[in-house]
Amino acid sequence: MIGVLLKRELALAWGRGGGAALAVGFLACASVMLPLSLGPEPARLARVASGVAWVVLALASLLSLERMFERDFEDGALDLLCLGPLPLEVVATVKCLAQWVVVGAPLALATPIAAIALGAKPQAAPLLTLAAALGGLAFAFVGGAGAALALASRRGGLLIALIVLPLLTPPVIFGGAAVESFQIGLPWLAPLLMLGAYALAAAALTPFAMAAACRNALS
Amino acid sequence: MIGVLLKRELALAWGRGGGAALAVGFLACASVMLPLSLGPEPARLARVASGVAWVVLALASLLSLERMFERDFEDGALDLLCLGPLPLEVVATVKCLAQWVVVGAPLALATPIAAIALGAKPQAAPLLTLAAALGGLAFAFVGGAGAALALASRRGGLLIALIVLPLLTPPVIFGGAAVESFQIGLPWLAPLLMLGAYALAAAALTPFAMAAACRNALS
Amino acid sequence: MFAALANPLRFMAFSRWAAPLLGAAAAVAIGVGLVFGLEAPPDYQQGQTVQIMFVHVPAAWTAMLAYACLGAASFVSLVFRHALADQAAKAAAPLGAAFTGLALITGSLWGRPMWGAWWVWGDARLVSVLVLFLLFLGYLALRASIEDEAKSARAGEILALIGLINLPVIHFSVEWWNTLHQGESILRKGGPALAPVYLLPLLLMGAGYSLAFGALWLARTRAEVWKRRATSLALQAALA
Amino acid sequence: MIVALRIEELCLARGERRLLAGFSLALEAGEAIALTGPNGAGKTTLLRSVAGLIRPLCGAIRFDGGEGRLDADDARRFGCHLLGHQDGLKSGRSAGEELDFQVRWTGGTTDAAQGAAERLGLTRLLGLPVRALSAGQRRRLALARLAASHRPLWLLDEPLAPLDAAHRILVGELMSEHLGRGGLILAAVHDPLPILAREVGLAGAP
Amino acid sequence: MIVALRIEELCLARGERRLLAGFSLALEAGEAIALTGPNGAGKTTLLRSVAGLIRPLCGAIRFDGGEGRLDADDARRFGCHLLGHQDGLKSGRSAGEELDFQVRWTGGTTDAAQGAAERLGLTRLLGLPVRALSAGQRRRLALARLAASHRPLWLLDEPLAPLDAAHRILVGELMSEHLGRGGLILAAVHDPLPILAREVGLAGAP
Ligand code: HEM
Ligand SMILES: Nc1ncnc2c1ncn2[C@@H]1O[C@H](COP(=O)(O)OP(=O)(O)OP(=O)(O)O)[C@@H](O)[C@H]1O
Ligand SMILES: Nc1ncnc2c1ncn2[C@@H]1O[C@H](COP(=O)(O)OP(=O)(O)OP(=O)(O)O)[C@@H](O)[C@H]1O
Ligand SMILES: [Mg+2]
Ligand SMILES: [Mg+2]
Repeated sequence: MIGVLLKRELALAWGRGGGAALAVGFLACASVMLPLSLGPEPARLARVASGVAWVVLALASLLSLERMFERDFEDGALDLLCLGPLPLEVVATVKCLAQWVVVGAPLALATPIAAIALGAKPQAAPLLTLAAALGGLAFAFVGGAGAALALASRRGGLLIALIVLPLLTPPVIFGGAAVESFQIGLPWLAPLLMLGAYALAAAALTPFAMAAACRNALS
Repeated sequence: MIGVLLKRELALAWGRGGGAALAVGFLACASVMLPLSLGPEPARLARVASGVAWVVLALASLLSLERMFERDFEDGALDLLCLGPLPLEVVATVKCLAQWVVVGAPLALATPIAAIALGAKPQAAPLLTLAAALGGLAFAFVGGAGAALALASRRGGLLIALIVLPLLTPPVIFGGAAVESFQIGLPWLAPLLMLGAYALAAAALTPFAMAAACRNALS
Repeated sequence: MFAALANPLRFMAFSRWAAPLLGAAAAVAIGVGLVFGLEAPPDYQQGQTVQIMFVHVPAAWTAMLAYACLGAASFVSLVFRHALADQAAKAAAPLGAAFTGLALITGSLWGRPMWGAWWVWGDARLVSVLVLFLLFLGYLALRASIEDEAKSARAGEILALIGLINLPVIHFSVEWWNTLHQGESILRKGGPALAPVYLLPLLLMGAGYSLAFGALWLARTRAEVWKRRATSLALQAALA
Repeated sequence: MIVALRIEELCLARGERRLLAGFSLALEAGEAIALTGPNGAGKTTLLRSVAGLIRPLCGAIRFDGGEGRLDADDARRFGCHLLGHQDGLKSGRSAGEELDFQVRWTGGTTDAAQGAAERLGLTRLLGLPVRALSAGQRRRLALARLAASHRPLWLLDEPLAPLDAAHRILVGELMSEHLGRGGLILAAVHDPLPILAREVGLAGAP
Repeated sequence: MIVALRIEELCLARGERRLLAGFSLALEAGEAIALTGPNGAGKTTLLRSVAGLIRPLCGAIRFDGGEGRLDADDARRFGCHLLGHQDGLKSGRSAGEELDFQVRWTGGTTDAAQGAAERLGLTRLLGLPVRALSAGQRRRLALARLAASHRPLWLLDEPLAPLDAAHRILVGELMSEHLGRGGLILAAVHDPLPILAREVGLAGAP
């Protein structure tokens, strides 16, 4: 049954924000734009590279999040999801996972490429990918919670941003710290573990918030 | 009559992307995240500041663009707009202007603040505002054209990104060049004029594309 | 005590005298704390600016206290569906935002002489306090943007509980990351590492701020109760 | 002002599917036509092509005014109301805001909007977000635009479906008044209209 | 399996408005109820509260199985179909994809979905995007889910409005079969149902 749902959610996530291609195009574009507006000094670029990747990851997640629940809410599909065999908590989890697979994972793969193209150390690539993947997971779940909370209100986008942005900051801190520490040779495991813990906590807890928020919006 | 339409479009643009507060919050957040993931060295930040502001401007515009026509298309309001006294070209122009007033203008005002907070030279503020305002105008119109073209397809976001991102690059180049030149004391008027010319050309030409694309999607 | 106060009538009776009482206690504690604080000798490192501490640190503590109260009230409201708890949560948020703003402002006023910068991006504690501020704002915005009172309450509860994660992050940020910000010097293992001349006014101010928060919280909750009574009376009148 | 609608030898297609071929129809001032036909016959498509939203494959759609043929574009933009399956109401905005916009956009005044809302029993609902309205209330909100801003040609797509009996009668009255003023009504329906109407059937898929 | 639905002393409110107070109703296997009432009376709200989407202010909604009371949550998640004003079909996806998902999600199989599509005359349309379907075709697509995945309690909100005469009869047959299998139907309607149904009226606003 989860498979049925996952298939649908993947298709929707793909159509929704334009999916992987949009996010990766976004990243590519930002990587092009940055040197354009910064001037092409390699030393400067290299330091900026991974940081920018993080910002793009966060923004690209936000980009498609707003509509994660809203469409289903407005066209009545959320009613149907409530009346299915799986509890709404599972539905919300599947939605977030689909979002992550479609947007987060390709972005995680593209991040090191962009960073290296901008001049980051190639050795950092695996760490960058891992951090971006974990960060994307946290973004998808936290963002989903924001999207679900905003359902009941009239102002989607604004609220989601305001609600979600503060909660997205910790993963950015952890992830940035891990990559930065690695590049300057400091211990990087601790911040990476914190990032993982945050992502897991988000994945474990926010589904309840999402389900409650959806029920609240429907009632 | 334009007033009636503008009032509605402003309200919708405001609700849609969350409007000014979202964009500014976005910028604020990106300004927070960037140093977080870059490390706080002021020298590095200062150089990056205005470049980042540009990227954020472009992304924030994209964020709310996708739904500029889509909502009206799906709920039948586009039919009504077609049957009003103003030609669809004017309607499209008003939509883009509303988008710019709600997202672009506040962002243009906030950009110099963010850039200075990150360490750009305060003297650059007026230029930054002007460049951001012009850039925002270009983004709104070009983005609107992308959104209208994507209406007829199933994959909105992807198409918009593919269509719009390349067209957004010139304003970023011109704007970045103007600000950068100013900061290092080179002549900055030429790139600024180029930026202005691009924005005006976009405002003059894209409404026809948008109207045609909307009619095409409806028929 | 909470069970007793859950009854709105009893709460109104209690808060009628408790709010002014707490307010008076707060005024005394803050007044005395200020006198001691202004007389405290300049620090050998920080000079006269050390006195900012007496406004900054209690403000930061109270901001966290306010969020904890918001979280607790939201939890009670979520689990027991008690209207009063929701009114208390709604009342706590703007106060929390104000104290957080105060902590941010006084902190950056202090940062200018101490670190040579108003604000240091990348300092985990500073940023996490900013995040706390944004959370308060987000809560207020969410509540304001949902007209249906019951839905607004429920959404607020969920958000407030999610945001609780931030509290430990703020508190432990100085341990987890090497930051510019002062490490734990009072609530740490092995007792406070602060000379009594500084400790006494600091604690007095801390008590004063917390009492002031308590007084304002009660008053605002009372106002919220009145407001809802008024709207439901107006509704009954309209229906009749 | 439109006094007659003439459709001549119209062919319509959607995707690869032919819907109408050589279809002709004439509608005069004060007359109502009820378009009937099975699902998918092309009623909606026909109405939308009269409104200029869908381009016919062949044939002509003409609007005649008092002094001869009207420019089709003008006739549509100033003389035509389309009420489709979807009503173009934004679910997040308040009913009052939406009604006011729709009426003023189609040439009416705020006062007329108020009057129509009163007539259709919507006054107490104008403060609610459109999302909170019941299906029938929402349809009435969409109909209020027709009553408030006077345009001669009404193109209606199943206008009465979600309305209760009392409001069907009321809308019937509105329609009669409109016809009495020299209006024209072309309505796609599955149930009979509450007014005297000439029935035109579309054959549907072969 | 649900064999009876009992609503006891139900009170419902939306926003600040009371819709129902002390409403009771019993529906047994094989029986259909047609809920009627003016627009805004609360028919949709009642159906949604039976489906568990809206929490009643007071009163109880009980589902009885063969061996006594059922857990309400389970009864809803495994025994209940809701077809609302909105059908939950994504306009951008193809009709076939949507039907398959809706049927499998509610416990049916792909084969059953195909069968239902055939029965409702949708087979040739399954490749089209939902957006391209006519209103009646779209409603049939939504109804196909009910025919394909067997759940005893059908909660229908104006199920027949956009259908043509032939399909109303067809859906009437589907309903009779469902009742014959021991199903229950609770339908909000403005026009009579094509099957034998007990009518229950909601009063509407005072
Ligand atoms: C905008 C900038 C600042 C912010 C947001 C900020 C925030 C905070 C917070 C939240 C606390 C309470 C932490 C806890 O108890 O868990 C705190 C405590 C403290 N802050 Fe700041 N602070 C800022 C700037 C400064 C500056 C510039 C100094 C002085 C160098 C300073 C000195 C202290 C001290 C001494 C404590 C008490 C630490 C303890 O005993 O636990 N702060 N600050
Ligand atoms: N892109 C497309 N490709 C193929 N067929 C299409 C496309 N778009 C629409 N159609 C078909 O064209 C017909 C359109 O019918 P239309 O909506 O006009 O029907 P209708 O008479 O209004 O029916 P109803 O009574 O159900 O509202 C339908 O059969 C539909 O399947
Ligand atoms: N948030 C809200 N605030 C106030 N009233 C509301 C709110 N939401 C819904 N309502 C009202 O509650 C009633 C809901 O009616 P419901 O949709 O159940 O009607 P219905 O009987 O299905 O009507 P219809 O026949 O038009 O479909 C409507 O009168 C509506 O205006
Ligand atoms: Mg139709
Ligand atoms: Mg209804």
